Amino acid sequence: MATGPGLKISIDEKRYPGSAAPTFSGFKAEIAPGSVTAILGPSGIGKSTLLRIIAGIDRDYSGHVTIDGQPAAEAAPPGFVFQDPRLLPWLTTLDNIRTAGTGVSTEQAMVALGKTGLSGQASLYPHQLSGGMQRRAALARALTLNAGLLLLDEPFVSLDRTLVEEMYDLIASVAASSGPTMILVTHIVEDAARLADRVLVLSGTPTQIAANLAFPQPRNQRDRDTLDTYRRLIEDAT
Amino acid sequence: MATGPGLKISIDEKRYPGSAAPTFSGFKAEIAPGSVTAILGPSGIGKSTLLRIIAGIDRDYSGHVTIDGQPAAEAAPPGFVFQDPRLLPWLTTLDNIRTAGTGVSTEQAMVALGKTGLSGQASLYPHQLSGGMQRRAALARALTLNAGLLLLDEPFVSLDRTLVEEMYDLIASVAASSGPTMILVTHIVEDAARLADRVLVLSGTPTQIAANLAFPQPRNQRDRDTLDTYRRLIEDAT
Amino acid sequence: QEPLTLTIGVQESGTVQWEIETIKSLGLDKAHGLNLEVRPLADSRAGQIALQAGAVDVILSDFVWVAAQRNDGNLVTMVPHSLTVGGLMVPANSAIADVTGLEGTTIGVAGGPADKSWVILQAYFASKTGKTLPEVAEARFGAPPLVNELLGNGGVDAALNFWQWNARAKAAGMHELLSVKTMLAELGVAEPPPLLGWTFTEATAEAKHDAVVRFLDTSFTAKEVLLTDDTAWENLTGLMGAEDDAALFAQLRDDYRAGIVSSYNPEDTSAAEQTFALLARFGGSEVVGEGQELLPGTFWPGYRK
Amino acid sequence: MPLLELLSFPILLLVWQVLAMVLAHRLFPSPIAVGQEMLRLATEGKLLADLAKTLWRASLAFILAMLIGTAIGILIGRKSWLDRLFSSWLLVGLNLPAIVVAIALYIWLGLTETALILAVVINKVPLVATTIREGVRSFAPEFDELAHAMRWPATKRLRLIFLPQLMPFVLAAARTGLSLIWKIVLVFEVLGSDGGVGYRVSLFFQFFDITGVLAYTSAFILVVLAIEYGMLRPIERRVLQWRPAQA
Amino acid sequence: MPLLELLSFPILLLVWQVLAMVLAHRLFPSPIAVGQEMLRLATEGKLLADLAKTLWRASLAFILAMLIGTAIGILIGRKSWLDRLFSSWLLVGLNLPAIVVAIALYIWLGLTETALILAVVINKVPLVATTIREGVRSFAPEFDELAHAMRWPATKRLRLIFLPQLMPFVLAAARTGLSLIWKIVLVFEVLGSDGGVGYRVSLFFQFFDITGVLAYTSAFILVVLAIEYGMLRPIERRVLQWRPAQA
Ligand SMILES: Nc1ncnc2c1ncn2[C@@H]1O[C@H](COP(=O)(O)OP(=O)(O)OP(=O)(O)O)[C@@H](O)[C@H]1O
Ligand SMILES: Nc1ncnc2c1ncn2[C@@H]1O[C@H](COP(=O)(O)OP(=O)(O)OP(=O)(O)O)[C@@H](O)[C@H]1O
Ligand SMILES: [Mg+2]
Ligand SMILES: [Mg+2]
Repeated sequence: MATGPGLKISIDEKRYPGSAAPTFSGFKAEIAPGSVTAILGPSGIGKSTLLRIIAGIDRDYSGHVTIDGQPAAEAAPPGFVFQDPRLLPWLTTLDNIRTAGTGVSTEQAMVALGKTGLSGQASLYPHQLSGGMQRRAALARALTLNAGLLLLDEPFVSLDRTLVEEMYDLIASVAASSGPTMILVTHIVEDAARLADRVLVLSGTPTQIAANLAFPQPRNQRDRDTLDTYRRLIEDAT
Repeated sequence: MATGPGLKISIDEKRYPGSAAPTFSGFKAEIAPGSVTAILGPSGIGKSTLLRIIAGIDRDYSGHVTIDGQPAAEAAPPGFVFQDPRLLPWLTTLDNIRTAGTGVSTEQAMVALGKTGLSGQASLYPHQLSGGMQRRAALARALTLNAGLLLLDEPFVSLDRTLVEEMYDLIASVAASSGPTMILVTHIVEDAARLADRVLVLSGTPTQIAANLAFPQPRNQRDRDTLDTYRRLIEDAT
Repeated sequence: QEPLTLTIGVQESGTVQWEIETIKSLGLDKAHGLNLEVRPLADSRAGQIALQAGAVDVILSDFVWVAAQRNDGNLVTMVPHSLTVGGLMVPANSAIADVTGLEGTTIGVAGGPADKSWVILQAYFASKTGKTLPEVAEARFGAPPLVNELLGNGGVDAALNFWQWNARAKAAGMHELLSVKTMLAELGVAEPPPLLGWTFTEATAEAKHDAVVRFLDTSFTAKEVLLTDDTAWENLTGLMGAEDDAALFAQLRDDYRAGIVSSYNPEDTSAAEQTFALLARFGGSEVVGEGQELLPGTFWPGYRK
Repeated sequence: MPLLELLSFPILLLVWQVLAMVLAHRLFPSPIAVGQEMLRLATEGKLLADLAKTLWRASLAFILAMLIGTAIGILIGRKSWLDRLFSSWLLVGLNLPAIVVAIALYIWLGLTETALILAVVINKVPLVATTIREGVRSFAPEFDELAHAMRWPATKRLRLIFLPQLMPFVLAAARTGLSLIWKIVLVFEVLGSDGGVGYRVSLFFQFFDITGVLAYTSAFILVVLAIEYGMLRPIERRVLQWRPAQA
Repeated sequence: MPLLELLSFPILLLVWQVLAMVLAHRLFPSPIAVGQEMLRLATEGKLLADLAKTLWRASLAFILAMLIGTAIGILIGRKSWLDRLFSSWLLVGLNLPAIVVAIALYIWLGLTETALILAVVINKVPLVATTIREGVRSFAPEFDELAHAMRWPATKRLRLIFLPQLMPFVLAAARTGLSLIWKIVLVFEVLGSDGGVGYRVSLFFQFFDITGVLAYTSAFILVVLAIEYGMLRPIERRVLQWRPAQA
């Protein structure tokens, strides 16, 4: 069983052009190989920005972000669920999944669609999907590659409770089978309590880590008491 | 205090071109004037479709949907929060709010932005906003018009807990002051428990109303017990 | 005598300007009781359009065009203006000694495959060798200056061009192997045909009869002056583009004089008829239009000189 | 309803016929006269040969110009320093009269087929490049981010996100391009060539034979219509089928 | 870095000068020679008057063609039955040789300014309409839904969602349009006018005075560059400032 990479994040300054204050300044964090880290924090604090920096998309900052020692932009492609579904409108759902990497077979893609409950939607175009379906397709695409690093920006939004439970199981099984490093941005305490073995709470200007909680894994999903404790810990921290 | 319109929904058949089964067939519902109705149901069941039909956008169905007796497409424009933020990328946040109606003054727009915590973002373009900010801007736009009918498709997604609380208060105060008819599509039980005086749960193919719960209003937000009861009722129904 | 007004459309860059300038500088139009208005035109197509559009009364055109228009029901008519024709040019040290030497060479032709000189050259070549020229030589068609340019830089071995361009080529050291006039003569057309003429509609000829006649008188007077009076040429050097080139000036003047029409008899059209027949036989409808012979009325019977 | 599509052209002919009958002018022939002339020129004349020549020239020039222009347009649209450095060149290219290019090439390369086609290509490339550049500039940045995150190589980017977004611009460039190229070919064939539609049209024009001009023009337009409905539209339907249907 | 923008044109002149010196051909004048000729023609010749005439014609035709073409393009792009009915007409319009239109109008309206400008407009409208139609077809349907929900009147739709989405197509049509119109004006000025750049250029051409041709051409290109950098780019920057900056 391969284990995902470890991350060292050190952002001296990240400032968007035209904005008065930097979004990050002297921000440091480390993420252990194969861990599941949940990031919480108020809207607009910089969570999505952080994911874009880690993915190597945003390089307009000073500092060093390394993935297993390699600069972020040169590391292997992560599986990325953006905050919006971001499917290519001119490809069917199936073909969108297949863009995840070179040589993704139809079978592989269909398996990913099946896991997210979209087997019946394979040949539909994105605009023919409901909002929740689009998000699941984006999740399926990110999981298809078996990437060592998974960046998930609010992946369970627009899903009903039954589906969210299924997705929790899916993510847990991915974590258990190939052990990728996962970073999960979310506003839902439950997401963090159920999946994360570490929770980072961001706040302040410039953004800092206000809380850094470690939850021992593996946990028993049926163990309501532990989950409730976790939940309460997170709620207190935010 | 004006009160919002009453709705009579009767969809004989709504079928998307190319899809085998109709999304709605023989679907009927009534919505009382000035009520707050929450609609829950699995992803892909037809919630957004229903809102589009009520808004008069989707007219490709057979049946009658009337708003205070008028056909939906001819009724006054509703305030609509789409499932995606749907801001016009070429307008600043402020100008986006001002598109809500004719003669929306800068002051009015700034008030709406203030209520959603976006005063500092008035002159930014949508692509410069974080995901949660975009959604709040969409909410501000929908509220600006003081429309009699408010259609909200998962309006509180991507917001942190503090903001969600503020938005609950905002919606409650809107409901209390001008009494619009509100239809709130959501997957979050809490949203429904806190805001709705009626909860419709959709399920099945073709889509039917599986549960129709009435919750007496006004409720005391501090009254945790009642809210817990409501929550449990909804969870049981879904 | 109350002056009559007539508008003519002439190419601003054409050699016809030499005559116009002479008329204006000597006041010949006023002397003939004519108020001659000149509308400058960019090229020959512009002239044809201007005539059709009624913007001018008279233009300069070749007799084949007039014949074809008449054949097409457009009743235009003409009075000869110029007999000048082009010729076949070769570089000074060319190996081509006579027309048979054209075999295997590349010939630049001004105009295009339907150019009248080209058709005549083919007829001539056929009469001398019995062969079809385009089959044994390669023809390249282009605008006149382009053809001269290619002759100068070796792009073609020989060039068939209009007379004023040939004059320039001669001044630049080329030499005329054979003129179209000679070719016609050897093909049996003894007199040179009046290729260019003042052209107007029959309607104009009727409505403005006197003005047209006065204009033709004016024109013939000017031609007389240009033919006999060297001093009249002195202020034309600029128009001729030969300000500081005495050789070119003399060449242009002499070639122009050789083509001046000094008399006109509408009944004597045999040269034109023979040429037309020749063109029709060797060139077909592409060259002469649908008619197979020169229709009567092509030359205006309302004037003689 | 393909009925409207089928009716479209006949209605145009009808309008033309009625106009011709009302005006009854020698220089405004009716479509029937033009049709007869076309038939005559096709059987007795050189219409088919001329058409073949011009089509060959136009299509070759079209393909070359589209490929080169699209490449330049994408480069300039993506790299703003290239744009800053070369967009004034593009403007010069756009506004250089065809005749200048034609003369230069005819003199250097002689009156050859290559010179003609090259001249057309040089004339057309700036137009394609300008259109494509505007298309590239309007690209949605979020797909770029996606491609970036997935580390797609350039060819995959081109295929999966550039070309689909460029499609409307390519279609606009192609539709207007074919017609412009044919018009430029006409001009150049007049300047220096020994056949082709442009050459023949200029001959007809010498005699004001508008019927002949229109016969040739109509023949070419028929070819364009065939290309449009037989090739362009089917391709377009396939390529754009993802788009939500419009009313 | 506006440095690149400032350098762009001088570099082009330099390349031209070097080429002219290397080739040293009478028909390939250097930019210095062309500049001197331009100055001479401007002071002693009729360059300024000709330029003014042509510019007036081109700009009027440009504005009319853009307005009419955009309107037609939007109509045809929005209503698919109009498209089905008229797109073959548009194709015919696209492929009708300029000369046919010119002759028809000159003969009916006389050699007037109106005829010339109208002929140019008729020639150009199908091009604009075709480009705009592709733009309209690529509209994002979600903004339509928004407009629908808000019950925006047609003018507000046009202003808030159609025009911003059309912008890249309008820019493409404007940039290519100005150059095409000037080229068509050139042709028409040759056929039926007594002045203007086209008229003069054809005279220069008859004497193979390439320096003169280039002097006139360059003068016009300078005007276009002035329009581009003095008007189009600033407008563009303002209109497109919402777009995320590209590398
Ligand atoms: N344009 C379309 N063409 C075909 N099918 C469509 C189209 N739009 C929606 N559908 C289908 O209609 C169904 C209902 O979609 P809708 O968006 O109303 O679902 P929803 O209840 O809002 O789901 P979610 O909670 O995921 O947003 C889905 O199965 C979807 O695939
Ligand atoms: N392109 C941009 N230009 C200027 N400012 C930007 C840009 N993108 C983001 N920002 C600003 O950076 C800050 C952080 O944005 P980011 O999207 O990272 O927030 P977030 O934590 O993901 O918020 P949310 O939970 O709402 O998605 C915000 O204040 C936003 O306004
Ligand atoms: Mg975010
Ligand atoms: Mg939905």
